Amino acid sequence: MAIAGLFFYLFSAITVAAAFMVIASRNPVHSVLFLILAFFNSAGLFILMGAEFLAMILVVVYVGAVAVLFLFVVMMLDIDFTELRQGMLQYLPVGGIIGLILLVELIFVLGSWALSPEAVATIADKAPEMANVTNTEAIGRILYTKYVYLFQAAGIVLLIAMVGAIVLTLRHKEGVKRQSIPQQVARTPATAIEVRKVKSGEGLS
Amino acid sequence: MPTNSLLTLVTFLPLAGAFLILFLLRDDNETSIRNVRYVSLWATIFTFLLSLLVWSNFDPSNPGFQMVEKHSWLGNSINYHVGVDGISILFVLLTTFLMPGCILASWGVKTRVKEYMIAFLVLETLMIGVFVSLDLLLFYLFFEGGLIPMFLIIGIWGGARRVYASFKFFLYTLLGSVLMLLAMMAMYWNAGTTDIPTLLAHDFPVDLQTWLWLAFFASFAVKMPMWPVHTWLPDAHVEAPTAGSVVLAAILLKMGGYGFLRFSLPMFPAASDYFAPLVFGMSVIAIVYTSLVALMQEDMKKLIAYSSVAHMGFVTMGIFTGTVQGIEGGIFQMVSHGFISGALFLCVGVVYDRMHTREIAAYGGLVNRMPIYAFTFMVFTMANVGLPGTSGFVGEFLTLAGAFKANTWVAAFATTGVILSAGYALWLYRKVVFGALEKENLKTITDMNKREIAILAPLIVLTIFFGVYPAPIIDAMDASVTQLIDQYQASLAALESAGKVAEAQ
Amino acid sequence: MYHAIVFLPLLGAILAGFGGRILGAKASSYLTSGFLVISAILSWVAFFDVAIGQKAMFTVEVLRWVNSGALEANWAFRIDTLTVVMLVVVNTVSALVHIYSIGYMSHDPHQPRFFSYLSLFTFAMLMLVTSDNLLQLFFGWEGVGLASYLLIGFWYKKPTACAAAIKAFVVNRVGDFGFALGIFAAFAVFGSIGFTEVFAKAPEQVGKSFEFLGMELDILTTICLLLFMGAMGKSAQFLLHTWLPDAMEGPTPVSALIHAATMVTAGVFLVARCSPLFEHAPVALTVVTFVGALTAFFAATVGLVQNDIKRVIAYSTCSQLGYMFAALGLGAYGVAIFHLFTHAFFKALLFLGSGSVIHAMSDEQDMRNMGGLRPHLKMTWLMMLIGTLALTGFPLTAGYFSKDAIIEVAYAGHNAMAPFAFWFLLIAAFMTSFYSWRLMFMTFHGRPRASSEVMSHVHEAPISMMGPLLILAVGALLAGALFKTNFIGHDEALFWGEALYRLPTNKIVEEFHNVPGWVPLAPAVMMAAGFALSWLMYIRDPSIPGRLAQQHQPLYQFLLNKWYFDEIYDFLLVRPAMWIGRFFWKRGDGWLIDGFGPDGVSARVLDMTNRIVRLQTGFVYHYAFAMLIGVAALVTYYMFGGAH
Amino acid sequence: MTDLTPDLMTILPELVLAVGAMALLMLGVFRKEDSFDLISTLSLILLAVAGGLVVFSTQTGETAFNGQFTNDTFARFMKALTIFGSAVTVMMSVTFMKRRQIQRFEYPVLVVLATLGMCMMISANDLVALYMGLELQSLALYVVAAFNRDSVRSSEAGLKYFVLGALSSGMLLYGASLIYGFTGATQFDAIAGVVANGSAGLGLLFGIVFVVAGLAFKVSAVPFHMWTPDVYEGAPTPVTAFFAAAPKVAAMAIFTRVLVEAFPGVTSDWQQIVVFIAIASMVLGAFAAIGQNNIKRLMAYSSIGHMGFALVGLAAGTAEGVRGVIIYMAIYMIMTLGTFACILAMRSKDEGQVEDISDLAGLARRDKLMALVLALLLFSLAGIPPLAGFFGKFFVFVAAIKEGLVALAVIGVLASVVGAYYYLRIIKIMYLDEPVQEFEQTPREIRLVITMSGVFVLAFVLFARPIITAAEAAAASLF
Amino acid sequence: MEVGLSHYLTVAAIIFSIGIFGIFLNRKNVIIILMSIELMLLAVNINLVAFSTHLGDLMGQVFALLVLTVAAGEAAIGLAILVAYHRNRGSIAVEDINMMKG
Repeated sequence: MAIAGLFFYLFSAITVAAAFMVIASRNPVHSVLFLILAFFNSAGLFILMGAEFLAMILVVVYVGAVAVLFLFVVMMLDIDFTELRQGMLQYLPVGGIIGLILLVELIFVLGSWALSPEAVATIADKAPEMANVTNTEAIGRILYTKYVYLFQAAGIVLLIAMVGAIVLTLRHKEGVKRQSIPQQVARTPATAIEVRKVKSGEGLS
Repeated sequence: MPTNSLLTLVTFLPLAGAFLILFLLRDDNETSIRNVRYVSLWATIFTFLLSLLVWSNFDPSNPGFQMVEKHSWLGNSINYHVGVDGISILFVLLTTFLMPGCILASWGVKTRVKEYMIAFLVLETLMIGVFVSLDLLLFYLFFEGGLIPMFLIIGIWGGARRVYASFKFFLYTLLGSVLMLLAMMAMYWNAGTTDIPTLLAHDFPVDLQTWLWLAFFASFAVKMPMWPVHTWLPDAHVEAPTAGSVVLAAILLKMGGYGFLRFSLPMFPAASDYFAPLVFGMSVIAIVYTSLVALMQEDMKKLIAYSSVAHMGFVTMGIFTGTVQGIEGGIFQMVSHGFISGALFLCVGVVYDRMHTREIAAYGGLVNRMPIYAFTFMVFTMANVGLPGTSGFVGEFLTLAGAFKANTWVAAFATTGVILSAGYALWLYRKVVFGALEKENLKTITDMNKREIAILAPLIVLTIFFGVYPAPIIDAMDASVTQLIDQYQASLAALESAGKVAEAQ
Repeated sequence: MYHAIVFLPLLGAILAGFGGRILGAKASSYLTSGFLVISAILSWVAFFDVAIGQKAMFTVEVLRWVNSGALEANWAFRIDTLTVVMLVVVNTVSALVHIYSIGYMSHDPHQPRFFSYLSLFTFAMLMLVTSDNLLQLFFGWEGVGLASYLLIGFWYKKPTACAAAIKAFVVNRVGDFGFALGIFAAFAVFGSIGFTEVFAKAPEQVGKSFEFLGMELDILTTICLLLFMGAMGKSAQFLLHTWLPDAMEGPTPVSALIHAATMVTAGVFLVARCSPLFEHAPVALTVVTFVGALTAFFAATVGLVQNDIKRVIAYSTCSQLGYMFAALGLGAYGVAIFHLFTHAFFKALLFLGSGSVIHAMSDEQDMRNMGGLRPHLKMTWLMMLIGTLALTGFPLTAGYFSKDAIIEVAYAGHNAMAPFAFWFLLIAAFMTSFYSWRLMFMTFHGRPRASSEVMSHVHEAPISMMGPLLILAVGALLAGALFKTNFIGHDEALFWGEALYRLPTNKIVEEFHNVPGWVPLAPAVMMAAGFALSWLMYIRDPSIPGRLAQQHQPLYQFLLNKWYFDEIYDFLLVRPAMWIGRFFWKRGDGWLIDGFGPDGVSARVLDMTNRIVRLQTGFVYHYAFAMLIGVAALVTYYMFGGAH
Repeated sequence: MTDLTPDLMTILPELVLAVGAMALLMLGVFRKEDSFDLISTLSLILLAVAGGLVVFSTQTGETAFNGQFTNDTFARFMKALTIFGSAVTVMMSVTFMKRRQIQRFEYPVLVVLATLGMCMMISANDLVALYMGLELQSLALYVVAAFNRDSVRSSEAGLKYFVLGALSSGMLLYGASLIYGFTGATQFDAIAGVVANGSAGLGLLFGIVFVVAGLAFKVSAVPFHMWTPDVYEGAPTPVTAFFAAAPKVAAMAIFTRVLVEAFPGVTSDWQQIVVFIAIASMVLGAFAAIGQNNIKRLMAYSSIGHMGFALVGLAAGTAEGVRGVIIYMAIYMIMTLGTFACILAMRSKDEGQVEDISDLAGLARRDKLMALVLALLLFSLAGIPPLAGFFGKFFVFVAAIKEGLVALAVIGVLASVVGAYYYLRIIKIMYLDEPVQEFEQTPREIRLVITMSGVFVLAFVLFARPIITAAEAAAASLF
Repeated sequence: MEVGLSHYLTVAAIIFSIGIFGIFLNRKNVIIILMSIELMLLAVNINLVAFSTHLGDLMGQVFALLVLTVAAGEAAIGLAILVAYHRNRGSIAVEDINMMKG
């Protein structure tokens, strides 16, 4: 258990530090990289808590997809790093106070967490013993049955994301030649060939 | 019974006229506009004739509500419920009587005639509705709804500062009445109904009464208007077109007084008794203060507007004396003020139509060219002063007689209004009508034409008739007022004995 | 019959007023005059029937009027001796004035209107004197006020006339303020405003007091004083007299009818009518005496120096009204009414006579521009002479009986003010004589001071004007002698019947007949002295008045400016009222109420709007900031105390 | 494997929307050019079908998918309203989008998908289902806000909406996680069971605060309203109309459901939050709107204020209060649609689409019908009887007064007076000022919306009874 | 020293606060704000998983899974809007996103 404790502190310290660097670093590329670091370490925390499946998903989805997307956009937009953070500290005092108040209150309240006796009865999906089924299988068992509604909804969310991204960014630029196989196939001599009489000495115009 | 839906008919007939104009007369040519005028006139005249039918069916010896009509409306015991008693029927008749005159007085309106007439017809429906409704929510609907057409009337067809005046009018009155709306809701929960006859019999807890009374007061005091919430009135009057001023002074102001009689006094007797000194104070200040202010006015309409405030001071004072004379005088004063102030604004309108100014200084010596006008104006000036023999006197006298019983200070200060009103009214008359005709542009002014005479003649007749023989009005309301006072005194007595019992314990 | 007496003038007024343009000037003037003559004749019939015939009081119901709860006031005529005496006075003088006006107003383009007003006035006055209750009396009271207003302002082109008309109405309203309060008080105390009920209940209230304006006051004294305040206004008594001289702006027949014979005596009538109340309120009576005597004296002093012929007579009227009130205050109601009766004749005569003079002088009213008219206006001179004799109390003329009786009453009176009243009235009698003769001398005697052009036009009045003068002159000479016995003499009690009420202890009528011998002589001496002094100053040595005025400049100015009442009122009341009005308007309504009310609120709303709109900076982090502050605030709120 | 058919029958309208949307999407993709009209029409039909299924469905009070989805009367009423609102906005969009050259077929599909999200949200009976529905809706809305992607304003609107929306859903989620942690449940009735005895711990309260913050963002209640004016102004006008109508109804519905269904035991606790944001919204909405010149921005503040009024009913926390909220939202939605139809009709002959209030000057001379209806709508929005808007206010304040929330009610009505000022100002400009612009002929469908909304606000007084009864039944189903 | 639920919750709270901090301290560009939001979602996920393990309830993990999914979609849309904005404006500096205000 001591090792688990040690790892907890290691992971959480790195996560917090990385999270801080995300917002504090000058270069957005660095921010993204710190974000990835934070995700990796949280995945470690997940494993410590026994949620291996989520830990894997976190790495795959976040690091593999989201963070890369961020990195891609940051580089694509080619942001000028020199015009940075004038007056960033202008709101530091008041923002800091508010953030701190919120933090202290949250920690205070969360530290005193206690589940009321009634709540125990409400547990919807008792987690099966780890020995019998893996975490992944347990989730799989309920995700496609009991929570199929939510699962499908998640699908539609992704559909919207896709449609939205296309609507907002896809452009058919004029003057750019594209290959159109149906068009190519559908070509007939009538459309492809034009026969002209050329008067001598004048050439084609 | 044929009278069953008579009141509904009277109430909504003008609205039907408005729809007729809206949908059938769509052209903008000269003929169409003339038709619009005639349709409006006939609509109001028919309404008046129908209301005479109401009058003939009315039984003055019955103090309760008559010609009652009740339909389910919103559920939750909120119903469409209308009826008249001795108090409200007078205001219904006042409204229907004055409206044809208003339409006639607007014959000269040239711009947007269609909208103008629609606004007036809608306004008439809403005004009659206020007086016949026997359901709180229905009452409020009509009460507040009147703001819309009046806002447009002042705003579109008004004078130079019409925007300021219309906004002030609208927001001021709205502010007062939203508080009343909250009070109505509280009454709804306390009594479980919005039915006025039921509420009249309901005993509200004394501490709740205080708040309800204040909320209602906020609305009615503004509408009345009482000092110090009167300042919207001079502006509104000055800027409104003639017929607008007439409606405003003659009918809309009466809603405040009617509200006091229908709600404050019978429903919150303890609070009315408790706050009576406050009302007296405000009334007396209104009478003296606004009379003095009226002395200094340079604008004819403004002067009459301030005098209206003073006259309404008599009404509130009379109502809250809780005496027969005070209340009957208050009602009578309202009715007669309806004729008189309406007529005075019409008189101003007559010269305004000719000279396009309301500056007192711009006139003088009109009697030389306009003897009929001078006579008419004289009659109403004297009625405004409260000369015995005109209807203005009866109400003023009765309210003062009632007030004297309640509080001699109040009566004494209020009576000074008699002196001051003579001062400003005669001063106005002298400046406008008397004197030599010296101003060049007045030298060609013409006397009242047939239409103007037709509008004002009935008013003259009624002003003098009710001054000499006020019995029709007083008899009509007597039973209802007596019942109102009996109940008021009874609940006060009950409260007092309850208080004594509590003290003994 | 009584309907006819009262309503014929109204009918005339309506016909002349509305139909004047159709009827024409002549027809309407004849019509109204005709109605009035009928009315007058009927009045005399009634007089003989009721007063001389000693009929008991009865009422004639006409129409319901104001009936509200306990308050019942109907249109009705209360007919008793007092009423018929007043009917006679009013209708007779009115009829004569109507007839006189046919000639006097013949050049005026607005005759129908004039006659309509005159008839209207007569109607209102008749309503007043016949009233059965305080409210109808108030109706008449205000009605005559209206007619007076209209007639004073008849020549509406003259700014002074308009101003005088308004002044008359407003000052009267000041009196009416008290009168109205008196009615309210009577209603509050007696539960009725009908004379019969009120008088019946009056004895019950003796010595009782009630709360009025925070003070505990004796009921009857308060009511009587309030009513008397009305009387002071209408009868131009001291403090409320200022309107009467200015009222001379109206046509002269109007002055004769309204401001000499009838309307101004309404106050006297009121007190006499309410004698059952006043009798129980000795304090009030004392006040009445004092005010009456003071007015008699004060008006006479002012009359000494006035130069406008009509104003002199106006002040004289004022002074004579003071006599009447003094008599009323001493409990001698009959004497007061008698003086009212005789005064109506000779004062109307004087006014109409002066009207003739003015007519003859092409509307000149200043006596300094007259003089030496006697040769041209012999008849008028004679009439005026008779009037003057009657006014000054020349033996056997009407004034001799009535006025001297008042002085005797003052001597015999018992209340605290009686001695004061006696001496003041006596001195006033001297001054009366002086200014009356001064008027005669300045107008008719001496050198003509008018321009020759005016003098060339001087002519005697037509017969329509002279006829009424003659009749009045007869009255002025004989009315006293004829009716003395009935009014104040031997048959007094029978004549008045129930109309006037005196306490059993009030024996003034017997007492004043038994005053020491020098007392009846004193007025005659005063009259003679006044005549002599006047003759000395205006016939013998016309330079004296100028020198006197020079020597006593302050006093002269004081009197000439009528004790500076107009100026004082203007300073104390009119200007402050206007200043306060302007202050309330601009500062109160404009600055305070609107400034802190609607306008102020809307300005604050706009300030607020600007501030809120500035919060919407457009920066997304500010928006997020707002959200987070909101959450943090709510969380903190629950953390500390808000939750439970 | 359990039989899913009953569950699927229960969510039939949603199913129709989802499947239909995908079908339309494919149709659009394959038809390539110029399918905007077709897809719009089909979307309308789709929405009509879904709406019909909601209205005429016979089953009531049923839950599906282990209680994650509920189809009670309340849900059906609000869904019908939402679908109606979406349909009207789709109808109003057609001409505008074409004139703006952004007639892309994805637009109606996205609206349909957003509507689907709203329906799921309204029917959610579980924090997770709520979150999914909310995100479904939000993502679609982010996209349509930025739909005019070549306009700086439109994309700025989208960006702002997105950033703040994401923040708000983050807060909502955090709150949801707290509630889950402190009650061990995500389903509303289970949560209600835990907190039934009124002993909400501080942790749970924090959870409620965060959830309320997230939901308040969606209804744009102060202080979570800041996005509203900018997004309303920047987004294409039909999109703004859409934003102001259907999502508000849906968000208010779920707001109500969460608080009433999940936390009935701690009403007095969350009541304080709602009172606070209601007051703040009413006051800010009234004051800030006065300073606006852009009519869309003005409508944004107006809708902030209106949400404040609706929340007054919620603050009462009773069946009457919820009834008030329902009636208010129904009336509000129709008034808003009508007003936006008028705004869409503001197409100047010289300058194209205009948005300044001053452009309405003298409208009463140019287009009497539109001026009349707009005036009626504005008076109604101001809450002047006998127009429909008054009844909305009446029913929420009645509930508040009954619960003794007098201060709230007084502040509310005073704010409504201040608010009346800026509505009056528009009326003044239309009726009192001299005309400056000549507007183009209004498209038929917009004219239809204008007319119908005018008739509705006028005639509501006569035919209010069925709506009130239905709202009453809907409210009752939550208790 | 036992590592309990509250430790995880505290870590989550700190990360959440950093996320919040990042939103309004940042004026560089919008991407950082988006990343801050991702951090907040991460905190939520830690919370959910922690509660889930502690309660022995798998619901929390399912919730977290869905949050992850949605967050991915959200990120996609957000970046798409960002790209569209950048095309129009040529900048994504937070200070520049200020066309509409008041």
